[in-house]
Amino acid sequence: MPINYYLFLSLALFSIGMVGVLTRRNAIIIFMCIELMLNAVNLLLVAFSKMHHLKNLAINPMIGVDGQLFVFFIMVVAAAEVSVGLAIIVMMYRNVHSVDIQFLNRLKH
Amino acid sequence: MNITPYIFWFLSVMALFSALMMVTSRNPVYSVLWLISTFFAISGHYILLNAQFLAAVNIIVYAGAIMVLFLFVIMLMNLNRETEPQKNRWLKLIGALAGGCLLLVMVAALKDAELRSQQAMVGTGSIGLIKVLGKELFTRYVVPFEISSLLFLSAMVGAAVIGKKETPETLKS
Amino acid sequence: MIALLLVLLPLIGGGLVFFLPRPAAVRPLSLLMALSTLCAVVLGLTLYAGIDSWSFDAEWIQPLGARFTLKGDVLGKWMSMLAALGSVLSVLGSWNTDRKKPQRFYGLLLWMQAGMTIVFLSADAFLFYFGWELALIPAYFLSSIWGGERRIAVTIKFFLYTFVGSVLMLIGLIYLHGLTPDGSFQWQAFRNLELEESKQVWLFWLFFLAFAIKVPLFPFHTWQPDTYEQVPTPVTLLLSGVMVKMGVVAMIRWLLPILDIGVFIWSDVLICLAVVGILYASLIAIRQDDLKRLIAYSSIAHMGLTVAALFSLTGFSNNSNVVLQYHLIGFQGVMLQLFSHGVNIMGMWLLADRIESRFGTRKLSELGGLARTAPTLTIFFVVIALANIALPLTNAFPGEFLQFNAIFHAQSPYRIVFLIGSGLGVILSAIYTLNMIRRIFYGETNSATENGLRFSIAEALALSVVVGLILLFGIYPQAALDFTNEYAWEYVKSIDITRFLTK
Amino acid sequence: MAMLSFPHIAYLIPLLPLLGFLINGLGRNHLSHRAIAWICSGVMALAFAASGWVFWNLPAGAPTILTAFDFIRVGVLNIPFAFQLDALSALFLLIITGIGFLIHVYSSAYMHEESASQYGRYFAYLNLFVFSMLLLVMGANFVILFIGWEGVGLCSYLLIGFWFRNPAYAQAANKAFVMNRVGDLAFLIAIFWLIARTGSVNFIDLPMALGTVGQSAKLSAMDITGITILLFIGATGKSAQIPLYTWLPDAMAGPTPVSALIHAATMVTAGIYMIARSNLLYTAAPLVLTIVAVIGLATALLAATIALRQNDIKKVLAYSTVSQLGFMFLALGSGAYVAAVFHVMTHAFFKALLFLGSGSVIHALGGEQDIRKMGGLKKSLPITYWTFLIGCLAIAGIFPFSGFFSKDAILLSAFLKSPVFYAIALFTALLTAFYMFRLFILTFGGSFRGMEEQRHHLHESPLAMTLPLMLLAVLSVVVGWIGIPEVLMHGGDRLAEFLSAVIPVASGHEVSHATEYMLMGLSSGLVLLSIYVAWSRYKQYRSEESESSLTRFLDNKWYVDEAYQAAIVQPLHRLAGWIRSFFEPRILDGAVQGVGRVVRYLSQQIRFLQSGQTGNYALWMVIGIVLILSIQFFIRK
Repeated sequence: MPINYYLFLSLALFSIGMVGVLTRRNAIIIFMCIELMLNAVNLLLVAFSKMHHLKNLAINPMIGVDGQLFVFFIMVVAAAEVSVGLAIIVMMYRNVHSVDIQFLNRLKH
Repeated sequence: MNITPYIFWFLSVMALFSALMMVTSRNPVYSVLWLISTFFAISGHYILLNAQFLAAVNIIVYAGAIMVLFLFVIMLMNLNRETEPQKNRWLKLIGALAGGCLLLVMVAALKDAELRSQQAMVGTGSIGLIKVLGKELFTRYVVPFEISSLLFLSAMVGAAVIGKKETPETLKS
Repeated sequence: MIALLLVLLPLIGGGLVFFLPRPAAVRPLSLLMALSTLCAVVLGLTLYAGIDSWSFDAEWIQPLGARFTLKGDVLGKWMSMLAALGSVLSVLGSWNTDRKKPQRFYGLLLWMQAGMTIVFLSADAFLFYFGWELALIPAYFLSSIWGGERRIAVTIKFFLYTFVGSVLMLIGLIYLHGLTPDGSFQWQAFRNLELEESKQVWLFWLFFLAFAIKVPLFPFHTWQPDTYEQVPTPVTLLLSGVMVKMGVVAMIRWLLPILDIGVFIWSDVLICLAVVGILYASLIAIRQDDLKRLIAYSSIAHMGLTVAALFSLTGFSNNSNVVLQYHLIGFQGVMLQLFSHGVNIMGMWLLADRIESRFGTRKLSELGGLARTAPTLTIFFVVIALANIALPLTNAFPGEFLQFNAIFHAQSPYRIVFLIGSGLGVILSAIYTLNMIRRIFYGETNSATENGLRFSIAEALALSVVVGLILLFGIYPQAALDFTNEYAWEYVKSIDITRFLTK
Repeated sequence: MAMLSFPHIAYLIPLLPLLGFLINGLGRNHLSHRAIAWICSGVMALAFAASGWVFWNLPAGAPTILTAFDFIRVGVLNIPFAFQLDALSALFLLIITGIGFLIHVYSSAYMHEESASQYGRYFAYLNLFVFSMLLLVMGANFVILFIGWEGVGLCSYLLIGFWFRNPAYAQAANKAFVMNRVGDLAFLIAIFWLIARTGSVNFIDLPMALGTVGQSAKLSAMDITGITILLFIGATGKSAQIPLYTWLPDAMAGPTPVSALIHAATMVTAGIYMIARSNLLYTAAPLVLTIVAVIGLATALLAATIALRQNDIKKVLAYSTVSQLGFMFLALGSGAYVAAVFHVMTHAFFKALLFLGSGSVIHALGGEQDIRKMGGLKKSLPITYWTFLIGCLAIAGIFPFSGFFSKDAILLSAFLKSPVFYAIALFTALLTAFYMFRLFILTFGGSFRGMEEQRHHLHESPLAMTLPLMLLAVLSVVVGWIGIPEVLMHGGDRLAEFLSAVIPVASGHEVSHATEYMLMGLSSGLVLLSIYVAWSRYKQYRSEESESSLTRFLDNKWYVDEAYQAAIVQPLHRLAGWIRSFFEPRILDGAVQGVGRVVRYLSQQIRFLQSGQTGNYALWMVIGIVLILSIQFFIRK
């Protein structure tokens, strides 16, 4: 497949995630949008890894592995992030009984 | 007649549609479900790209563990109603516009890029196989891999500490 | 070695005092440090007067090309003496004043002295800038912690104002640094640049603004009265006695020799500013009711005269000895007046401090009749105040006399106007000074001034030193003039821009 | 002892009063009245003796220069701290120390009611004044002269404000100092000018600067005119001439002996001394001489008219001093420097006498100064009465009192300059005689008009006061005999001869003896007539309530003070107030604060971006990314 397709698909997913972040007020949804964005990037990484693999197969049959491993690590980090992030959201909900980010304007002060 | 493009298009449409639905659903539970659907589509892409390991991990970790976690939290908070207060319409519009602009700019920037002619290897190639990746992971990437375990540990501890109920007694101590 | 000692003594002494555990020992220790600095200066002027003992050069920040170069020329010696003296007077004058956290107070005071000494002695622009800021930062803390009611606002104004100047100067320094062939900050390297006119014209302002704010020169002076009013008086004493001299010293060392054409081009404007400043500050002083503000404005006026004289020195001599001779006269006046004004204004602050702490007010309208109840104070005050307005046989007279000569010889078509303008300052200064004396000391006493005031031994000592210096340099100014003569002659020859004509 | 021989003994002359000043100033809280009086009068007596010694040993011809040390020596400029001893300075030394001594003695009684420390302060100031005055006349260059010049101004300030608890007195002291400073500024500029052209301020270099000693002149005509005008402005300040005369009447706030010493005999004549000292310059500037003469004459007339209507005994004398100083300037302006110096000398004696006499009267009346409340003091104060009469006769210019000779010399010089000047001067002299005798008759003649208790306390002053009066009275008579005009006695003008080394004898205009006799007779006759008019007008006291616009004009002293107030003081005051309360805080500081305020305003505005809403931040971030990418990809191509 042309790499362009993956590129535009990833961009589209990423932008949708971005729009979600910008338009929603529910912290959990925003969080999920971020996950979506991460996935968009992951997809692109894998696509590129395969692209490089194809291109440089003759020189180095192992090329492109790094890209996929990066995706793996991103997933690792994302998992850790989600666990902490959700904990924070839970705590916030306990304190203000809402997950509305409009209540999280402490940065102003 | 190669079936690959059809699968590609199908998966792409599914991913985009699910993503859109996720963003637009009022009910968080639906959002989670649509997101899971997106993840499945993306995993499909991975399989298409012969990245089997990642496809598996994506489904297990993301669609399985993480999204279930989300679901739990949402249900725990009883957020399954459509209670989310809505943002100011203008702000929404601006947000959507900004995101759209971003897409537009990036697409415009990349559409003439020279890698247009490049192809991604679809369906073949061994690098996405578990054997290859695992070998690589435990040789060259063994240190980051171990460090990631530490990350998980700290995330676990962090989540536990943050999630602990703060009572006046604990606050004092 | 002496030069390094002069920097290190207050620096280390300040550190010692700063972390002293017991407040009781603070004042003796800081006095000891200040006195030992003064002793070092005196030793440096007598036994170890050689250039070797006054020079110090060491590697400092190599990547930048900055070196720790101290070079005590006569100007440096002269002014570090003033700094050491100011420090001694400042400690003596506040000997009986109780302050919270005296360790910090006196420690910062000594650090300030260290910074000023670096400015006076440094021959490396980066070190100079370092000292310039080092002197400013303790002043910031001193005034923001121990100042009067409006200290925070005033300190911020003071700090930002002077800092803006410093930053401009830093830009200029870096620019010059970039032009030097070997990437050096050394004075000599800057001097050798001999920039073309088009660059000097604008570079001049970068430096000048920093110095003018410090002096301060009209119209960049508005930080000064507020600051002097709010800052604790021992600090004011150092600020106006020594720190404002930094501005003039910087002009003498870093402006006139390095950007000589720029100075010449702008000299009319500058003298005009200075003269307007004299009249302006004097007029305000006439209507001033606050003693400290009055002294602040008088300081602006007097420094204005010094700056006017200094900028009158620039120009073409066309290798005529006579012109250089008159430049020499004016420059000698500037040198003398730098010291004299420092001494006088320090005396004024000592007295103002005493009056404020004793009678609880600085308002002239709330004082009065002190001549009857506090005759000793009156005598000191009148002597110092009259010295401040340059009555003959006091130290300011020879200085101002020579300075007026310089203005008369300025290479400007408006020099007569300048002379008369600055001369009118002489009259106005008499008006405000006599008004001040009249309102504080004459007339009937009131409940506040009914009980007079006695000086402690430390204060009397400090004031006697001031009066002694006033009379010494008033009656025999030649002592100072001889000291600075050779340097002054070399200096006026070096700032003569006739050489550019022949290029 | 080398120190005690001529000329080194001259060092002692200023040093002795300085010593007295230091002893009294530092020890005023520890010394008794008697000790203070003895020390001060003692140093003055010694200084007088030393002056006498100098005077007798003075070599004829070239002046003796004593250089103590270099005061300022920079490059070409060399100002030594040097004294110049010649006929002029020696003469002034004698006058200053002599009269100074007498006034010190007089003061010891007059000020006796002050507490010891105030008494000590008074004498310390007085000694300091004498020291400064001696510096002034002994200085060998303009700078030393200026040092003394400012010094006497300072002492005058301190002594006028001696009774500082009275705010009006303190104000008068300020006024005196400030007006003097105006003159001083002009003086200073003249010195700078001189330095600029000749590089020297020494008096002995003046002939060289003028090019009279075989060299080309360093001073152009314009320089000379400028310098002399500036010097003259300086002199108008110190010597109370138009336009800077108004401080002198106010200066009467000081103790009466101070008025006698400073504001009559010595300090105010400094201007005349200075011009006489630089007579070479003035002779070279005829235009300026005319200005000097006109100003002098105008001042003399103006002050005399004001004196006609004054009722304060000291104020009358003060205006008379201004008027007499005007006469001296007239003489200077007419080129008759000797006559001016002569009048300085005679005036010093008779005006000191008059002031001390008025002090005696005031003392007797317990501080009363209004002549309308005096009268009939002849019986109770006989010595004062007779000595005052002598003083009045001397100032009126009756033969053979000293004033006759000096005033006659001035009138003659004015006649030579222009008959118009002569006429006005003569008229002024008549006014002088009139107001002096008005004063005299109102004070001593008729019957006592004061309060009853004052009448009981009327007493003649103690010997310490009357002795100086008598001595001065004698001197007021005889001192004129050193300058007897040629026409009355051949070789009688010994003063001119004595001063000839300093002041070249003017040649040229000579008037015939007949004219001279006629002028003398005319003035004497008219003066006598004027005294008679005064006597007949005031022998019976009537209150002078008859108000006419002219008298009101004179009563208000020509409204000069008011005019100055309105034209200079008030505008300056208002300008200063405007700057202080508007320009400085609003415009200048406003600009500074304005910068801060603009920054704060902008940050206030930008702060809205910082809403605390993470969503907004993200939005901004995206917008930023979009912008950066757009720039990166599309604009920077």
